[in-house]
Amino acid sequence: MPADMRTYLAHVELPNPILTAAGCAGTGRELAPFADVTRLGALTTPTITMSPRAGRPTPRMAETPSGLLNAVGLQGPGIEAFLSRELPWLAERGVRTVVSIGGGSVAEFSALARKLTGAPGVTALEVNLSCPNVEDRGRVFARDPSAAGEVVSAVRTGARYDLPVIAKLAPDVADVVAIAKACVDGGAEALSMINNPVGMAIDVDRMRPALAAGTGGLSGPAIRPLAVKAVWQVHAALPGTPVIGMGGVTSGRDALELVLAGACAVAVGTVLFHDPYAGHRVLRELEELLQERGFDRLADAVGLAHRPSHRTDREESSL
Amino acid sequence: MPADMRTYLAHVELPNPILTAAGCAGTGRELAPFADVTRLGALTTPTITMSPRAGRPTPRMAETPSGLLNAVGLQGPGIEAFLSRELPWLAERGVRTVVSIGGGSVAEFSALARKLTGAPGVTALEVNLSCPNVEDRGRVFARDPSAAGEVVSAVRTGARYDLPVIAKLAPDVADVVAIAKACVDGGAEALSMINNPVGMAIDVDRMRPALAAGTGGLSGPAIRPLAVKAVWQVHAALPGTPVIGMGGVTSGRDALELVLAGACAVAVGTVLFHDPYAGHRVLRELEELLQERGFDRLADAVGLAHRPSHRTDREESSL
Amino acid sequence: MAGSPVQVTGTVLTMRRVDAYHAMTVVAPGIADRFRPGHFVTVAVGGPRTSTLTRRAFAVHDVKPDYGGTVELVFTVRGAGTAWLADRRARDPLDLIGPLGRPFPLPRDPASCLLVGSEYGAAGLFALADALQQRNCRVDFVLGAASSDRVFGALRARRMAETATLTTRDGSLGVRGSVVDVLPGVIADTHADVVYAAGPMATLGGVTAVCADLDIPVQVSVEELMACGIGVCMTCTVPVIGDDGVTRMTRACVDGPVFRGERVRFGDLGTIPFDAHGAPGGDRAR
Amino acid sequence: MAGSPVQVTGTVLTMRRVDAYHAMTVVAPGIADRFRPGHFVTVAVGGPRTSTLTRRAFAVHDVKPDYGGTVELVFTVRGAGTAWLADRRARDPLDLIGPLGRPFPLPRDPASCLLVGSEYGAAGLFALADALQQRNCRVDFVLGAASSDRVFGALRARRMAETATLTTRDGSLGVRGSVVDVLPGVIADTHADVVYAAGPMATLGGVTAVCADLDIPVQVSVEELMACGIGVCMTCTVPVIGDDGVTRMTRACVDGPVFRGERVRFGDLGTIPFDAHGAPGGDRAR
Ligand SMILES: Cc1cc2nc3c(=O)[nH]c(=O)nc-3n(C[C@H](O)[C@H](O)[C@H](O)COP(=O)(O)OP(=O)(O)OC[C@H]3O[C@@H](n4cnc5c(N)ncnc54)[C@H](O)[C@@H]3O)c2cc1C
Ligand SMILES: Cc1cc2nc3c(=O)[nH]c(=O)nc-3n(C[C@H](O)[C@H](O)[C@H](O)COP(=O)(O)OP(=O)(O)OC[C@H]3O[C@@H](n4cnc5c(N)ncnc54)[C@H](O)[C@@H]3O)c2cc1C
Ligand SMILES: Cc1cc2nc3c(=O)[nH]c(=O)nc-3n(C[C@H](O)[C@H](O)[C@H](O)COP(=O)(O)O)c2cc1C
Ligand SMILES: Cc1cc2nc3c(=O)[nH]c(=O)nc-3n(C[C@H](O)[C@H](O)[C@H](O)COP(=O)(O)O)c2cc1C
Ligand code: FES
Ligand code: FES
Repeated sequence: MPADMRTYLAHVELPNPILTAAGCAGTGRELAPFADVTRLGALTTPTITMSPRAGRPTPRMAETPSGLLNAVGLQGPGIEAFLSRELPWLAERGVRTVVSIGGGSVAEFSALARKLTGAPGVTALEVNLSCPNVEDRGRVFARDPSAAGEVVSAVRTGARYDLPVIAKLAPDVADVVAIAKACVDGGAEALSMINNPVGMAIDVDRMRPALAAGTGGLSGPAIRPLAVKAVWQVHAALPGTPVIGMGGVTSGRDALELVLAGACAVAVGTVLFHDPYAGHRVLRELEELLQERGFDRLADAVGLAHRPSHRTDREESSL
Repeated sequence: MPADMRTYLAHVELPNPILTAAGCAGTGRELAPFADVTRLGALTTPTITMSPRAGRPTPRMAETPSGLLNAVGLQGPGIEAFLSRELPWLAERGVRTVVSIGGGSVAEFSALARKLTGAPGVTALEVNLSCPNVEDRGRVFARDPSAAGEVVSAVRTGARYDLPVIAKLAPDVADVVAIAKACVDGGAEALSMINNPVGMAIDVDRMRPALAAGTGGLSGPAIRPLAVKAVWQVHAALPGTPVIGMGGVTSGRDALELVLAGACAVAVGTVLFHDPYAGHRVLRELEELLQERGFDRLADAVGLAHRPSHRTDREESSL
Repeated sequence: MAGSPVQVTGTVLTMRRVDAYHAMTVVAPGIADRFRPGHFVTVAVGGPRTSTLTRRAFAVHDVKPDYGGTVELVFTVRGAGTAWLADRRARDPLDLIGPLGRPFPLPRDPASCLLVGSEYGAAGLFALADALQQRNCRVDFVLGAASSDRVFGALRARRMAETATLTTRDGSLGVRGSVVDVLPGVIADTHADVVYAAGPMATLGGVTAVCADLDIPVQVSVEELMACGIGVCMTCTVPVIGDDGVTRMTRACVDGPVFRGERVRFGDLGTIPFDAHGAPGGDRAR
Repeated sequence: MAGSPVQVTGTVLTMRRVDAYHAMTVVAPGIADRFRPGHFVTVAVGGPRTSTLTRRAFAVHDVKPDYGGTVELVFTVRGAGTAWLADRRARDPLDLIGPLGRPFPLPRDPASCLLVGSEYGAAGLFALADALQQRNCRVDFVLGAASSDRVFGALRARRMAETATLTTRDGSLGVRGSVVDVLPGVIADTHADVVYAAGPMATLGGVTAVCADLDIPVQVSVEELMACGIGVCMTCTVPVIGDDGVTRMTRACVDGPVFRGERVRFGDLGTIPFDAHGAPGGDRAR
């Protein structure tokens, strides 16, 4: 019997745990020719900002071993155009939509939350904490527990009570658990991780940074071990908080890795650039793996790798 | 004409900039059947501790995309056995040797520095700051500027004045430049980066962490973008401090990437597991690349990617 | 469904060397059906467990109805992905997505069309030439490259077009110089009504400047690094002036690669023009 | 130079299926020359730009003098690396390092030797059997696996040895059960003076226990995950009791893979025994 794949982000039920990651599925329209986006657990939008943003100059991408560096710089139309032109397309089709929001100050985050409250078709808000805080010399919110907590609490206050708030964490911090706790204390009902760690590549022919912006965000399978570690540590510290795991997922096995580490939902990002159908494929593969392992429900696999280990394990496996 | 490959770690001249990374070249003896270790810029030892250490239980390794997780746990014979059995073999052959040291407290680091002072054949000391501080609930020194600075200054004080002290930094910190500065203030004459960021993999068949230790250090090409970024940022902030770059170097092009970002020496680590001759190959390839680009001296390429950029660059390259 | 892209596992039919280029024909029915001149495809490279994640984009040189539909790509080896592609052999599977992008718009009425291709940019112009000739347009070619072995399709161009002017930077074939240098003369000689151009960005900028001077419409097929090719990643943007006069960072993969030349701000490539929609001002998230 | 490893680019000579196994013969002169029974090799997998970085270790099944020296490996497909290896074809290049590790010690005087191989562990025992027979030793085999298609080398064992006892866990061939179950009987029947064993760790532990009971020396070829195979990475350690009675975390790749069975602390695998040299005490760096 196939496993029950339903999962919950706070009180919101999703029919399955596979989401798209912010900034990797466009506005939904672009994926539609390849895959039925309504069948995803949810689609996450690119991070939406108050004003339109032109983003960073090109080159915006560089390929690295099993990874991709990007410096798009949150190019986007701004909240008004999002509400008038992009969200309605998703809402009309019934695409469950997590709206990612980003701002340069606590006030801006809170304003975005208010604007999105009540907008039809919004399943949850995801707070992109990897935004530079203009009031703190551009230090990103995700690197500072108190700034992160403050932003989350402003969003929580600004958004309607029944709209779940998800805080999205970056891995390049000294202690991801401290940030996670600050976000939960600030009112986050769920956490998503990981955003891209900052990386860089040099073009050895031009002898210049490969990206116009210099540094960029690293994504893809290269960072999966960082994602598994972050999910593991946060689930260990906050077992009751739903975690959306992401970072280098390309297959059902990769998704299961994050689930066993503690994620109750898994987002696909960079893999969509290679295989626009990846969300559905990963879902099917994950279902099969759970069934093979005798699970009745996805929920039973969440965090299972944390169970106490027995010495005999090792010997069984080598038989 | 081939470029002059000499480089300096503080006042110590190395004939070429290619080192082996700590823990990746054994005691030197193991590589000897494959490659002449005396021809390396220098060989770095595994991190040496006061007492013998049995390390972590197995499994100690897991392969990840373009990466390797390891949890060896600094297995080693301890300083006395190192001085009596391992260092002499290197010293007799004239292998330039950077001795990596690790301890659980400032006092231990300082004692190691004293023991190594005057030992024949030691070219420099590398302070492995990715060691848990037993006096601070196991928080690693590398994550805390003041702890890092304190350790470095204890080593600097313990070691003879003419023995360069290199501080080895980890990338999974919120601000690597702050740590770098604290180390230089503490007396480090050079910096090496990056040590392994912490990562994790789950064995989806056993449904357990792949490593017995749970988490491990991630190495290999997957982390190169993190290494380039760290070298770039530290060189920008501390242009006068020699940096040994490492993290995923497999070829001369990779080495050149780190050199252009600001490294005056480059260490090969994980690639040695795949190709024990890699140090010499990378050196030859780097020499060729520098020559092709018309460099007379390696030193002229160090940090060159930082030069101010001109708009015309882009157009030339696309012609 | 013309234009709507599909993902298919094609099969390599033939691999040929053509001077400095590799020409690869792939059986890929769904793509051939939907193709219009100017479309491109993306190819997954490296095989299972490769470390090269991103697809590579190639103009479609030709489609044929054989075996249900084949597409031909022409490429030079540049880095890891094209090196892998060059190693493919007949019968190897190849994962393709296409057809992608906005194709070349065709003139409604017969016109004199000058097709300007630099380096591998030439590859994408032959299917366009066929379509134009079917509409009774006059077709002329200017093809150029650094050296003679990199001038693609000279023979075919000579055979099919009214005139074909060749240029090489080293003078090893045709006129020494670039396609831009000969352009004013060729436009005059051929009485071109419209110019179509493909090639490196600097060349396209030059072609556009000449056309603007002479007040001739020009369609250019631009190139920018692409991570997805399907419009979801926003890495391939180019500053393009919209119908409303506003410059926007516009995706080359879905809103292009073909643009009206004078709409592309060639002088501002690699920057965010200060007057672009959403250019840095108040708000600066990462 | 016997024993000193070399890195060579070999050439695949043949690929065969043998039941559940792939047998691959590679021309690799420098390795074949230096080989002694019990040695292993490591193989680079995945080709250029692969994401699979680490070499894979395989026992050498056989060496032959053909073409200057060939080595034969026998393997099952487990993950990415072995899947790639199974796809190799004649004439493909293959990067090998070997011979590696400490080979099986041979008895000085003729003795009755029982060779116990479980699963692919059997592959490494045939070269040993040859060497033993050349020294006028009696050779007997016990070969076992989960099912009949995974019992490797049964025919050859029957042909060359005095006796060959087969076991399968599912009873599809020979005795139902494991090699350990039949061991006491076979030892008695063959009057074995010494046992050599290769296979999964749990099997080796069982074999060692039987031999200890019967006070027969046993040499086991152990297996632990290896990142380098040449002694530099310290990932392949096993708790082994030294000549001085002290347990050390000992590298399987250079100090093994062959150890005297009673020296390996099978019951403590996957732990650091509390009494091991350097076991956690005061000092706990990462
Ligand atoms: C619309 C379009 C059509 C193209 N048509 C052709 C063609 O017909 N023939 C041909 O030879 N080349 C063509 N190119 C360029 C071709 O995509 C690159 O040469 C190729 O991607 C290089 O891949 P690589 O693995 O050799 O290089 P790498 O340097 O390994 O590539 C690294 C990454 O950068 C991207 N990249 C590198 N160069 C380019 C580039 N010039 N344009 C876009 N992405 C790039 C790759 O896709 C990859 O993601 C076209 C590009 C575009 C955008
Ligand atoms: C001394 C020695 C001799 C061996 N001889 C044989 C043989 O003759 N035939 C055979 O089929 N197998 C043999 N093995 C096991 C073989 O090395 C593994 O099956 C193989 O490495 C699995 O690779 P993979 O890519 O299929 O699996 P993956 O799971 O992709 O491997 C991932 C990583 O784990 C390592 N690894 C996984 N399993 C093992 C293992 N059992 N032992 C060591 N490393 C492992 C790999 O080297 C790689 O680094 C031997 C192992 C050792 C240590
Ligand atoms: C091109 C690109 C754009 C992205 N844009 C955003 C974004 O707008 N907001 C955000 O929170 N994360 C963004 N991300 C991060 C992803 O959502 C995701 O967290 C990360 O890439 C890790 O997942 P992956 O390895 O599967 O891509 C972006 C990633 C990429 C590659
Ligand atoms: C198996 C292994 C053991 C290591 N041991 C040490 C060590 O003892 N001390 C240390 O400072 N770094 C150690 N490192 C980190 C490396 O020295 C190096 O910083 C890191 O692996 C990045 O380089 P690479 O990607 O080229 O391996 C070890 C790395 C590996 C893979
Ligand atoms: S390449 Fe991704 S949006 Fe154009
Ligand atoms: S595998 Fe590296 S030391 Fe044994």
